[in-house]
Amino acid sequence: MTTQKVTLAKALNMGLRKAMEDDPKVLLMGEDVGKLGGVFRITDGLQKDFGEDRVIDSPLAESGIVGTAVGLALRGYRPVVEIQFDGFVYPAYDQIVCQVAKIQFRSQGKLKMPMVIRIPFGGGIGAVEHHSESPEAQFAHTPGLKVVACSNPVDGYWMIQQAIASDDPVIFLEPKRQYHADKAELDDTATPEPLLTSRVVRTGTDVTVLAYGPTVKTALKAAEAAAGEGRSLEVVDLRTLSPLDMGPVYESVRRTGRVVVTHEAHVNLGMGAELAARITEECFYSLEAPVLRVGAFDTPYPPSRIEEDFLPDLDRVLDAVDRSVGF
Amino acid sequence: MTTQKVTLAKALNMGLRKAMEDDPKVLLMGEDVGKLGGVFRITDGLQKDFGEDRVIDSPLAESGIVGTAVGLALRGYRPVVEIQFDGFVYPAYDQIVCQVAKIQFRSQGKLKMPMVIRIPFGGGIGAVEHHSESPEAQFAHTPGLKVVACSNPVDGYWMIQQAIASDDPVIFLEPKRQYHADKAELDDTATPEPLLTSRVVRTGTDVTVLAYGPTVKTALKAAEAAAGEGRSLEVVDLRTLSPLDMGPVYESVRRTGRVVVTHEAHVNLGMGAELAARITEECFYSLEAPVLRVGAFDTPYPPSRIEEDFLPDLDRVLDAVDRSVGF
Amino acid sequence: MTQQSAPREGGDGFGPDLVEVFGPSQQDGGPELVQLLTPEGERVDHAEFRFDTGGEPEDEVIRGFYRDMVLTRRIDVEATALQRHGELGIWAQLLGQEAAQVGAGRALRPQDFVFPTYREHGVAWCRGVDPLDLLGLFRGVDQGGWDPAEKNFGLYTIVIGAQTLHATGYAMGVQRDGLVGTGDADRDTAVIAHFGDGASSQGDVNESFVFAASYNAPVVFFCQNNQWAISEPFERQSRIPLYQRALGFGFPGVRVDGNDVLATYAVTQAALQRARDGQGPTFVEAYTYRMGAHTTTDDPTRYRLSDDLERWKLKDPIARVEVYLRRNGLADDAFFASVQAEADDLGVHLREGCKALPDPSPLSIFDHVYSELTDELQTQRDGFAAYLDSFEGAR
Amino acid sequence: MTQQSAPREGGDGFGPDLVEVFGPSQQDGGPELVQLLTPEGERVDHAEFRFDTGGEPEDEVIRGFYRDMVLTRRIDVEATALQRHGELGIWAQLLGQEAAQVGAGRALRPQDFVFPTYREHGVAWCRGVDPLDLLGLFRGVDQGGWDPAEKNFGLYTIVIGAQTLHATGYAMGVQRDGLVGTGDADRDTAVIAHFGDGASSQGDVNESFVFAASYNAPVVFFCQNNQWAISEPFERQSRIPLYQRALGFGFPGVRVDGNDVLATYAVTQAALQRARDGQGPTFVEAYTYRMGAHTTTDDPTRYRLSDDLERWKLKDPIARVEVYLRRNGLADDAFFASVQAEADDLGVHLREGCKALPDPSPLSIFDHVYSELTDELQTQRDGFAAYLDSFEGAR
Ligand SMILES: Cc1ncc(C[n+]2csc(CCOP(=O)(O)OP(=O)(O)O)c2C)c(N)n1
Ligand SMILES: Cc1ncc(C[n+]2csc(CCOP(=O)(O)OP(=O)(O)O)c2C)c(N)n1
Ligand SMILES: [Mg+2]
Ligand SMILES: [Mg+2]
Repeated sequence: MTTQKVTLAKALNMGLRKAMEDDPKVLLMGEDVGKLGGVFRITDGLQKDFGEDRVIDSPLAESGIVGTAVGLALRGYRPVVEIQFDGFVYPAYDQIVCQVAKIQFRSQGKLKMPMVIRIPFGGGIGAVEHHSESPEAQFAHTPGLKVVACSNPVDGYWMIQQAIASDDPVIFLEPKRQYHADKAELDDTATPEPLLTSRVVRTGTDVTVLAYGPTVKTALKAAEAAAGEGRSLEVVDLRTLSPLDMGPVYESVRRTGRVVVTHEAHVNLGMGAELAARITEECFYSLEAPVLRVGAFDTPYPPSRIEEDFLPDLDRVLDAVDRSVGF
Repeated sequence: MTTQKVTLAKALNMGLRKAMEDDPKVLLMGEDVGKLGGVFRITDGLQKDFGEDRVIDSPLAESGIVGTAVGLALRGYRPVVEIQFDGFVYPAYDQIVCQVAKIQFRSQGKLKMPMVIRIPFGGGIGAVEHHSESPEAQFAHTPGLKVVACSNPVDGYWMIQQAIASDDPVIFLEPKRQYHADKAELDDTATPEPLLTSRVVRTGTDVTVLAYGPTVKTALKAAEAAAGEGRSLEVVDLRTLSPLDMGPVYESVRRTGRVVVTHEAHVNLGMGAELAARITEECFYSLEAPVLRVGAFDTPYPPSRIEEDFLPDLDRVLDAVDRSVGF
Repeated sequence: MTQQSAPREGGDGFGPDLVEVFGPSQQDGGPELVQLLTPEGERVDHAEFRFDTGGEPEDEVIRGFYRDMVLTRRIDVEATALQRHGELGIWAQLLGQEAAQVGAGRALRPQDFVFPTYREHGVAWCRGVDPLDLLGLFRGVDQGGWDPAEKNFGLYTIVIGAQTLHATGYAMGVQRDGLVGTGDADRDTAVIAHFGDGASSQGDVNESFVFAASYNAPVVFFCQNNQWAISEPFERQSRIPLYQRALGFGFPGVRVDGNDVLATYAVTQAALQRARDGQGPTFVEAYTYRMGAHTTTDDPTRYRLSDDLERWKLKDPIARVEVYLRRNGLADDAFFASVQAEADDLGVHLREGCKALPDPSPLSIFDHVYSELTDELQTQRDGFAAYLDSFEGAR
Repeated sequence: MTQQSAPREGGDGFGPDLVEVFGPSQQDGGPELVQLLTPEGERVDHAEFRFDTGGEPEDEVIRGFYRDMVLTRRIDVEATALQRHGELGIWAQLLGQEAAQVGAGRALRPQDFVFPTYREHGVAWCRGVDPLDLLGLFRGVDQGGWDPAEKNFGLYTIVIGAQTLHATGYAMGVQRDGLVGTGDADRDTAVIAHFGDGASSQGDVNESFVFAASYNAPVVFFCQNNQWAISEPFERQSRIPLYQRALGFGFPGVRVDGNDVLATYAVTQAALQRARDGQGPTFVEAYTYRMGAHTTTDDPTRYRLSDDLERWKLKDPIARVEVYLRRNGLADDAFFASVQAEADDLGVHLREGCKALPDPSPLSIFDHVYSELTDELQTQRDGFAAYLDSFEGAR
C-alpha cells in the first residue's frame, strides 16, 4: 500500500507495527496491550502477530511497567510502554523523572535509554476522573525527557516511529479524543519531517495561534471561523514540547505581533507560560499585545458534564484572539 | 521567652512544637523523624516529648507515608509529613496529585485535607544525586495544593504553624542550605503576616528581583552589590508559589519596569515562566524589558563539584539585571 | 515461551518448590476455599469459620442477605441499562459479585469505615447510600453524591489501590482515638479496604500491607478476586493464591468463596473482629467472578472464553440462597414476590432519578478546590462568569 | 502504646497466629539462618546448602574471600578517612557487610549482571571495578565512574528500591535473549538486585517481586538486612523475617548469615543457578549488621545501643575467616602479611587517586542530557560559555 485513509488510532497501530517489523528489539508493554489490544485498541492485533514476548501484558503497576522497561532498555531492547490513561502515569512518575530521564546523564552517555512512553492524553470523552488529564508540562520541566504530541493520523504514524528510533526517552502524547475522530490520507512512502520540529499548519497574518495535540483541531476551527469574520490566524502545531522548536514560532510572531496559546492543561505553569516567557524575551519589540493563554482553569478536572466548560474551545480561543487584537 | 536568635532549623522545630502543643490532632510522620529527629534534626526532641503516637517513624515508603496521612486526615488528624529530601517526593507523587490535591474537590467540600508536606529543597550542600532538587513548579501546576516556601527563620516559625492550621493541603518547602546558616531574631509574640502573601524585603527603584526560598538570600546579596554600583534593586520574597500573590509584584513592576526572577529550579517551565507570563500580561505597557529568568540550566542536577555553576548565584542575577537594564 | 515457563520442582537447597507448598492457583478456588453454602444451596460446616449472626434469627438474616443481593443486582442491571440509553457515560458492573459485597457489607458495624473501589455498589447499599447517589459519578454530574462521614463509606477511588493506604492511615487514626481493643462492641472500630486482584500488584497496596503490619492497624484488606483485571487473567498478577500474599507481610490471609454470602459474611466478620480487638490486619480474598464486562465500554469476548462464564453461572451467588431458602421452607412465594416488588420500585427510583440528576453549573468548577476560594480562582471565576454572560442572547 | 502492640494469639478461625508460624524476628537471625562458618571460625554443615567451589581448591577460594574482604574493608576505611579529610562529601560505609557482599559478588559468573545500591563497594570490587571509580560519586565529580556494560555492574542507585525493577526488566531481557535454561554454563545468565531492609517497604521493590514472579524472571533479590534503615530498626519494616516476604509472592526465600562468607556464597550461588536454569526468582536475605554509621554524616549513637554493636563485633565477618584459616593451617603469616601489603597499596592508590580526581568542567553540565545536544541546550551552553568567558581576567 502507499496511501490509505486512516484514523489516528489506526495510524499509530500501523506505525507501531512498522517499528516492530523494522527492529526486533522493539517491545510493547502495558496493561491490556496484548489480547485486548489496549483499551483504545492502539495495539490491536500486534500480540497475535509478534507474540507474547514482544507484546507484553503487564501486571497492574505503572511503576513496575516503566521500571522494568528501564531494565529492558539497559539490556538493549527498545521498550514502548503504554500508560492506559494520562491520570495513571503518576505511580510511574518517580521512575520516569529520577531514572528514565537521568540515566544517560548519570552514566555520562555510557548508557542509553531508548524508551517511548505512550500516553493517551486530554479530555472531552465524557470519562470519569483521572481519564482526561494533560500532564505534559510536568514532563517538559524534566530535563532528559523528550516530550512530543501528535495531532493527526499522518503525524501519528511517523512520529511514533521516529520516537521509537530515538536513543532518548520520549514521552509520546496521543490526543485520545482524536483517536477515532477524523481520517486522513496517509502515504507511507512520504518523507516525514524530523521529530523535533514545529510546523505552521495554517498561514495567517493577524494573530499566531500555538497549539498541540487535541487543541490543534480547535485552533484550526477557530482560524476557519475567524476567516469568516475577515481575521487571518496563523496556526502552529508545536508537535514537540521539549525541546521546543521556537524558530517557526518566533518567525510567525515577528510577522503577526500577536499570540494566543491554547492547550488543555491548566493555564498556571502550563506550556503556555513557557511559550509566553520565551516569546516575550525573544520578540519583545514585535509584540503588539501580551501572549494570551487559553487553557483549562486552575481547578481539578470537573465532572464530565461540564468538561467542555472547563476545557478551551473554539469560542474561548476566538475570545482571546479578540482580546489580543483589541489590546 | 519572647525574642531569641534562632536558625531556620530551630525556628521550624519551635513552630512544629508550638503547633503540636496547640492542637492534639497534629501528628508528625516520616522517615527518621522520631528518635533521630530527622536527618536535618528539624523534629529533634519532639518524639521524646509528644510520644511515638504523635511523632511517627514510618516504614521506608513515601507513597505509604502520604497515603496513610490522607487516611489520618480523613479521620480528623492534621498530619505533617516530612519527605527526607526533595528528590524522594516522587514515589509519593501519585498520592499527592491524585488524592491529596483532589479530595476536597471530589467530595464537594464534604471532606477536608489538612495536611502539610514538608520538603527540604534546593541545592548547594554538596550532596549526591536526588538530594538537591527543586520540584515546586510541578506542585504549583497542580490545582488543589497550596505551595509555600520560607526563606528565613522568622517566616519558618510562623509559616509552618499557619500551614498546619490551614484546612487545605500545603506543600511546605524549606531551603535546606539555609537550615543552619543564619540566625534571626524571633519574637514569638509578634503578629505574623498571612500565609499566602508575598513581601517586599528590600525596596528599590531600578529593577524588581523576584525570589523565594534559597534565592531570597542571593537576591538580597545581589541588591547589596548592585547598590554599591549605584543600582537600586527591589527584592520580593514570593513566599507563596500557589496561589501566587501578584499584587505586590505588579505594584513593584509598575514602578521599576524591569524584572528578574531567580529560582533554583530549571528555567524551562519553572516558576519564572508563570511569573513572566502573568507580569507581561498585566504590566505590558509598564515593562521596559522582558522578564528575565535566572535559574538552573535545563539539565539534570550535576555532580556537586559543579553545582554552583549550575545554580543561579549572585553574579548571574547581576548579569541578568545588567541585561535587563541594558535591554 | 520463556516468560510463561512455570517454576520447576525443588530439591536445589531451597526446600520444596513453592508450587508444591502452595499449589497452583486453581479454577475452583482450591481446597483452601472457605465455603458455608454450596452452589447447590446446601449448608456445609467449616472447621474454622461458622456463620454467627450474633443472636439475630438466622433465617431472617439470610432472607435479608437475599434481599440485599437481589436489590444490588437490580441496581447493577438498571445502571447498565441507563448507560445503554445514554443516561450514564459508563458503568462498572458487579454482576456475580453480589455475595462478596453483601457478605462484607453486612459484617460491618455502624462505626466501621469502608474504603471502596469504583465497583462497591453492593457495599454502598449495605451502608445505606442511596443508589441514586452512586450514579452521579458515572453520569458525570459529580464524583460521588454521598457524605462519607455520614455513611462511614468513602468516595469511590479510581486510581487502582490508592485507597488501601487511606484505609490503613484511617485505621491508624482509629488506634490513636483509643477505639481498638476496649472491649466495648459499640466503640471498637475496624476499617475495611476494598480492592481487586489486579490492584494487588500496585506498590501502594503492598505498602499498605507494610504499614498495616508495622503498626498492627485495625484494617481488613478485602480483595475481590474476580479473576480479571480488565482483559488480564488473575494469573498475570500472582502465581499463587492471592490470600497468601499476606503471609509475606506477617498477617493472616484467607480465601473465601466470594459467591457464598454466608461464608463471606462469616470470614469478614471474624477479620473485622480481629481488627477491633487489636489483633491487627487480615487479608480476605473473596474468590469470585466478574460475570459482566469490566465496564460497559469493555468487550470481554475479545479475551475470555464463554465456557468460563457458563461454569461460573452455576455458582451464582443469588441462586444458591434462593434454593436454600425454598428447599428448607425458610421463605415463601410472598417473600420472593415482595423482594421483586421492592426491586421494581428501586428500578423506577433509579430510572426516574437518574434523568432528573441536575448537571452541575459551569461555575461550580471553582467550588471546593480549596476550603475558600483563592483570589486567583476568584479572578478566573469572575472572568469566566463574564465570558458566559457575553453569550446571553448572543449566540 | 497502640501502634506497637504485638499481634495476639490465634484461635479466631484464622488458624495459628502468624507469629506462631513464623516466630518473631530474632536478634541472632533465628533458627532458619543458614550458616556454614560460625563466628568462632568452625565449619558447620547445613542440610540444604553446602559450600561448593565448583572444582576450585577450597582453601584457595577461602583465602581469596579473605583477601577480598580485607581489601573491601580497606576501601571503606580509606574512603571514610578521605571523607573526614574533606576529600569526599559523604561516604556510605559497609563496615560489617563485607562477607555479605563478597559472598554474593564471588558467586556471580562473568555474564551475570548486578544492580547495586549505593553501598555495594564489596560487590564492585568483585566485579573488577577500580575502587577509585567508586569515589567520584561521593566526591561529587561524577555519578559513577565505571562502565556498567563493561563490568556487568550497574551504576549506584540512590532512590531506594528503584533498581530492583531495573534488574527484573533486565532479567526479562535475558529471557528474551534466550539465555536462560540452555544448560550452557557460559551463557546462562542471572541478574542480581541488591537492596536493604528498609527498601523492602518500597512499592517498587514489591512490584519487582510481582513482575519477577509473573514472568518467572531470572533474578535474585539480594537483601542485606543490616538491621537499620538510617535510624529505623528493621522491625519498623517487617514484623516477620524478611526472607519470608517472598512466600507472599510465590517464590522461595532464604535467610543466610550475611557475616558468613561461605554461607552467603553458597546460598547466592544456588539462587543464581536457579535463575540461570529458568527456575525464576529467589529472595536471599543476608542477615548482617551495619557496624558503622549509615553514612559519614550520620550519628548512630542517637538511636542505637552500643551493646548491640559490641555483640555484633563478635560476629565479625573477617575475623572468623582468619581464625578458620589459621586454626586449620590453611594460611601462614606470609599470606596475611601479603594481603596487608596489598591493602596498604590500595590505600595509597585511593588516597593519591582521590585527590587527583579532576573536577568536571562547568560546561560538562550540558553533556549527555540527551544522546545529542539539543538546539535549546546548545543555546544555553553557548550563553553560559560566553558568561564564563566574561569573567576571564575580570573578577
Ligand atoms: C493506577 C491505575 N492504573 C490503571 C487504571 C485503569 N484500570 C481501571 S480498572 C483496571 C483493572 C482493575 O482490576 P482489578 O483490580 O482486578 O479490579 P476489578 O476491576 O476487577 O474490580 C484498570 C487497569 C486505573 N484505574 N488506575
Ligand atoms: C526513595 C528514597 N527515600 C529516602 C531515601 C533516603 N535514604 C537513603 S538510605 C535510607 C535508608 C535505607 O535503608 P536500607 O534500605 O536498609 O539500606 P541501608 O542504607 O541500610 O544499606 C534512606 C531513608 C532515599 N535514598 N530514597
Ligand atoms: Mg479483578
Ligand atoms: Mg538497612
